[in-house]
Amino acid sequence: MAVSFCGLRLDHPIVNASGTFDAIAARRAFGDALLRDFPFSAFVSKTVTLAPRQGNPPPRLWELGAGMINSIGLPNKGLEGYLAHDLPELAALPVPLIVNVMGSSAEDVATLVRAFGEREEVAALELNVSCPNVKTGLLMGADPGETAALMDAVRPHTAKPLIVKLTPNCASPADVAAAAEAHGADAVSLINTVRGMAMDPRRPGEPWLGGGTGGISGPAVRAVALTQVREVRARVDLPIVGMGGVQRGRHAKDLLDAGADLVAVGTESFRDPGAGARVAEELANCEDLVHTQQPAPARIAHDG
Amino acid sequence: MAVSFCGLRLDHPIVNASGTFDAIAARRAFGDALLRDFPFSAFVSKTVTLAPRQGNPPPRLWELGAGMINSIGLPNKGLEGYLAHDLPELAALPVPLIVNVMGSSAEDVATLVRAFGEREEVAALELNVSCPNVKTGLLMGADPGETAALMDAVRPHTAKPLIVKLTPNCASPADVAAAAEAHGADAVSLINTVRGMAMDPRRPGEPWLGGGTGGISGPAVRAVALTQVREVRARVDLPIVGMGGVQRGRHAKDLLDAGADLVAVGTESFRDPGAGARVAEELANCEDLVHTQQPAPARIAHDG
Amino acid sequence: MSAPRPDRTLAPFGRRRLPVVGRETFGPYVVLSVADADGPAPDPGQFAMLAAAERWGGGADGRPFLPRAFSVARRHGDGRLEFVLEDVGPGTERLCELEPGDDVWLLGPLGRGFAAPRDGRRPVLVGGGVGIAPLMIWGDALGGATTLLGFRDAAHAAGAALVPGARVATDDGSAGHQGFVTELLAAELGGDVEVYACGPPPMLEAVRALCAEHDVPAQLALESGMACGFGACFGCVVPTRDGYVRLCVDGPVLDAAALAEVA
Amino acid sequence: MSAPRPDRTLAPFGRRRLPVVGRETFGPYVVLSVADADGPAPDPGQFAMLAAAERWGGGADGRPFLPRAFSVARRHGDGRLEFVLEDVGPGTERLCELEPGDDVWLLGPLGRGFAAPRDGRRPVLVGGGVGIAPLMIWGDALGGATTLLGFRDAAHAAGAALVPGARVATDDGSAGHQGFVTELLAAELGGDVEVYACGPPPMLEAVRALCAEHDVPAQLALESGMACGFGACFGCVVPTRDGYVRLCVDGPVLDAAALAEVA
Ligand SMILES: Cc1cc2nc3c(=O)[nH]c(=O)nc-3n(C[C@H](O)[C@H](O)[C@H](O)COP(=O)(O)OP(=O)(O)OC[C@H]3O[C@@H](n4cnc5c(N)ncnc54)[C@H](O)[C@@H]3O)c2cc1C
Ligand SMILES: Cc1cc2nc3c(=O)[nH]c(=O)nc-3n(C[C@H](O)[C@H](O)[C@H](O)COP(=O)(O)OP(=O)(O)OC[C@H]3O[C@@H](n4cnc5c(N)ncnc54)[C@H](O)[C@@H]3O)c2cc1C
Ligand SMILES: Cc1cc2nc3c(=O)[nH]c(=O)nc-3n(C[C@H](O)[C@H](O)[C@H](O)COP(=O)(O)O)c2cc1C
Ligand SMILES: Cc1cc2nc3c(=O)[nH]c(=O)nc-3n(C[C@H](O)[C@H](O)[C@H](O)COP(=O)(O)O)c2cc1C
Ligand code: FES
Ligand code: FES
Repeated sequence: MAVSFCGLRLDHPIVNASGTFDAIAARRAFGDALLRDFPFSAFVSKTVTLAPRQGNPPPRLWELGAGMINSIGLPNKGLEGYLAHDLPELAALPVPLIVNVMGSSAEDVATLVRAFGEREEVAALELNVSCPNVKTGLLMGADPGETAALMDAVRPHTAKPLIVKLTPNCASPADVAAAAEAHGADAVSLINTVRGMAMDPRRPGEPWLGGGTGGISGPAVRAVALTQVREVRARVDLPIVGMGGVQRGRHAKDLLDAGADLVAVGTESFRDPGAGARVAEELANCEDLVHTQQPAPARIAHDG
Repeated sequence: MAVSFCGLRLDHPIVNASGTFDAIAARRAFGDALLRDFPFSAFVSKTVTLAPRQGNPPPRLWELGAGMINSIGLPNKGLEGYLAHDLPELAALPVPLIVNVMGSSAEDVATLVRAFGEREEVAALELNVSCPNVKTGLLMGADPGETAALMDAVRPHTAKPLIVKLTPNCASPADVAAAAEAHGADAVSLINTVRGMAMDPRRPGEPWLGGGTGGISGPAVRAVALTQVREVRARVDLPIVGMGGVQRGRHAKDLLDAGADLVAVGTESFRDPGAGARVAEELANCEDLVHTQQPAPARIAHDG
Repeated sequence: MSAPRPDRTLAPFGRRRLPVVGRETFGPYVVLSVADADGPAPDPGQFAMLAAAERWGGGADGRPFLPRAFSVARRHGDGRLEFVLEDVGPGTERLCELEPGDDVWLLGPLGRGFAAPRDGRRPVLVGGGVGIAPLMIWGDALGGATTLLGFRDAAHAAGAALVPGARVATDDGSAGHQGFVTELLAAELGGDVEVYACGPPPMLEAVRALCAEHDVPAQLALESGMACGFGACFGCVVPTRDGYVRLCVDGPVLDAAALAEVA
Repeated sequence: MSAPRPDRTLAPFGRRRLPVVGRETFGPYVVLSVADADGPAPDPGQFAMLAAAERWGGGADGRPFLPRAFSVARRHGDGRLEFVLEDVGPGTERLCELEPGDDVWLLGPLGRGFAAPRDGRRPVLVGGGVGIAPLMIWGDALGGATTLLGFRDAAHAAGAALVPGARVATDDGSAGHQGFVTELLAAELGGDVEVYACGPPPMLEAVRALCAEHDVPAQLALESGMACGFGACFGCVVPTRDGYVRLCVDGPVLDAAALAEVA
């Protein structure tokens, strides 16, 4: 099931969702077995920012019946730390590297894009636009105009593929995707996490998460992902990386049917570190692609 | 646990969510027992439009592990049919009646508001603004300006309480709530369903729902509701009707703690028609208000 | 709200938790018995919404979440209700594994059941697969009736034991008549009969078309996806000549004449 | 990516489905045995992520969804792993009801375990409640060590049977010393000792403060909410003097000196 995406040739259509797999930490836990059985056809880094970030105070996780809420807060070593420590290690991965970057101004993002764009270890860049523009106060990825301005500012700085990662927390991700396309994006990816929160069961009225609010991921957002991917596909011709709640081959199949070209597995890797490879295999073998146990003809159908 | 809401005195803080309980149909199924044990402290009607609507073609329902997606399409008898047939029957309910209305232009909504505002059977009106403005093409409830204009158009037509029902499918429901408040709303209610869809397991690439996309409700959206209620509370002083995935007293408690004044039970009534009364009771008795089975002190805490 | 004249047996308001008191299998079908001594006697053709009291959820994709609709198949004098289940997905799978000692949540009886045959017509009951369920209680009420049952194969035809004396057709001829149950029905349509049918949509459509052709009245027990069962969600609509109707309150039994087609 | 020198026993990549082969209770604690003949021998202090292979989900609010972290409490020569569980929520509730014949998904061993005592110091093991688990395998590896265990009451102190010879304190005095286990520890801090502790945060904080006061080195096995267990989610951080560290890869055992406080 080899696929081509923005000029990259990938062994199968399943990559990881940014921030849900740390290949360097996984190497510490699993050793070289990780490289032998690497579950994804490309590796997407966690979001890198210009300056280092500590991330949000704990607790950072809240479990839902069908997923989780996180308020990790994008901890990372910052551009310099990443270039010095992480990039050399990630260059040893058996798959192309896509670096995800974020900044609170177009200039910051441009700096990141230029710096990573120059590195041959980097195959493509993903722009996390779920961030308020410090100048306008608007969430960059929630507003087509902001996204257009961002693309105009960063596009000149690299010839490498630029993937705009859309936020689901807006009225029309398709409008934002269209703006990204018109202003030079090579692909879009969606969905990022859906804004949500939980109350602390022991401190009435206080949020559980150290960051207050967080982002919902996992099966609870699958139906949101599906509809947004379909809406975006109806508006743009760009390749789409679809994600949100993928646990099985048939969930990936649904996103591909809805218009995605690649599918990213995020939260499911927490439950099963090999989920990427398993989903790719289920997809390739058309295993588990039917929802119900019995074929249609012999039963009383449900469609009135 | 009697509460006062927009001048109405209610026996407890639990009402139904619009479109999730049909008191007239329930009367056919349960007879007078329904009136004796009416589960809600006020009854909110399904959305009424100016002209009658058939609703969307089936299938209209898709089940999720933690909720459902519906594309019902707002079937209703239209203003005249409602006034003639439904209103007299609903007047017999033992609780105040709140009529939910929607229109595709400010004039339509104004007509509905005026007509219902004149009826003494009607205690308050809820405006479903999850509808595109046919003139501007914008979703009324996703845009603060649209909502302000709508309020300006309808506010003069009634002195009865106007509750604006916000949509979660926008970048900032709090901005919309602030606009509603500034332009004369008496309360806001949220959340409406979250846009989502499912693929037909038997027809690859085709949506399952007759309406294509639908709205997600139930536990899957509870964390979304909680965060939006909190964000809206931080911005407006209006009373808030909070809803989204409430199944137990502690879910209602969380919404109240987040800033809601009333809580609506929607999808849970499908599983348990008496859910409204049960939630009110759990809330009053502080039953089930703690998430975990054991008290904090004696265990290894989780908060590292 | 003036008290309407009830056109059905009313359900107590609220779901009730009831013990499972029996489980028997007939080929692929499970007959689940639930003790409901204080509940009303359902009209034949009425249904109930069922959910397991424990572990409802957590199956494939986390489902089931909503309760499921099942025709009441029989009621014993002690209030015991029988349901005939076929495992076709996460909800029926869970219900099919219940044993005496487990509990269910039950809401019902719901909907409008079968009406007596018009003008003293002779009732003919036609069932397909698990559609046998409402015909059992209806046959009981009628004191017996000609019953024609269609099944996929002999394994499924084990379900025919639930209606002693029924005539059977199987798609593959491995039991009874080889062919569709409508072929057995065609031979019955000579005199003044009224047909009562429940089964998969293609079978119901064949029954409808056949009866229309022979000018024979028919009452069809339909299915559709239901969230609530009591008219709350507007999810269960089926198209009729008069537009959409909610099957849970206006059905599940509809007069064939009201339908242009069973889709 | 140059091969780092492993500072831990590596986990096979991927979770493995393993049979439950034993279940014993000690008061409120359940000792679950899992057969892992092909798995590596964990370092004392390492943990595994566990989930029931069936019915993981569908409990309160539909949880559990994620796997849960548990210290490896013992490993037998045949690869059998023992875990000591306390039912505190939907995940542990489900795991506590598993019986031989059921399967679990296991990922591990994970994290960094205990380091040998510095400069030939005498190890003193201090546990609170279910924090006994990692001390069992560490005590085994040390060939026995002074072990002090604190429990809420005599019912919980039944867990002390897991470490023969351990001295016990209970909050209510219903078994052993009445009071905190740190009171027993204080009496041990005279000579050249190194303390190894696992238990609830207030206990660990008391141990940390006491050891700091007496200038005694201590290694603390901490807990935090974990989604993945292998460094993927950045959810399990705890604050150290050097900022946040991920407990699943940089712990769960941390040197007390690295911590300003156990919160
Ligand atoms: C009035 C009435 C009476 C009935 N009587 C009986 C009876 O006596 N005995 C009996 O066995 N059955 C009866 N049924 C049918 C029974 O209700 C269904 O078989 C049952 O609801 C299926 O649930 P499930 O979870 O097992 O299967 P589901 O997985 O829910 O699947 C059944 C069908 O639903 C569709 N589907 C698949 N996934 C989804 C989803 N996520 N959301 C929505 N739809 C989906 C597909 O078409 C699938 O084939 C009756 C139905 C009605 C309406
Ligand atoms: C390295 C390590 C080793 C461990 N070793 C052991 C061991 O050997 N034996 C043992 O019994 N335990 C051990 N634990 C603790 C064990 O992992 C937890 O008790 C377990 O995860 C609880 O899961 P639960 O579903 O039963 O309870 P949960 O309901 O998940 O609750 C536990 C705590 O989590 C919080 N909480 C409540 N609801 C939520 C929610 N929705 N999302 C997130 N947090 C919530 C509350 O603080 C609650 O008290 C260890 C933990 C770690 C990190
Ligand atoms: C713990 C966690 C951390 C995440 N970190 C990032 C991140 O750093 N950058 C980013 O663009 N998205 C991040 N995401 C979002 C995911 O990449 C993905 O968009 C989302 O989780 C939906 O996919 P899923 O349901 O498969 O997890 C994170 C998600 C989770 C759960
Ligand atoms: C089947 C169904 C029909 C609904 N119809 C309406 C409607 O007519 N008008 C409206 O404002 N909201 C409607 N809603 C939205 C609910 O009122 C509510 O906002 C939403 O379902 C969230 O609450 P819940 O999770 O408790 O169901 C409907 C929801 C469902 C599930
Ligand atoms: S099932 Fe809800 S209206 Fe019929
Ligand atoms: S538990 Fe995920 S990083 Fe530690």
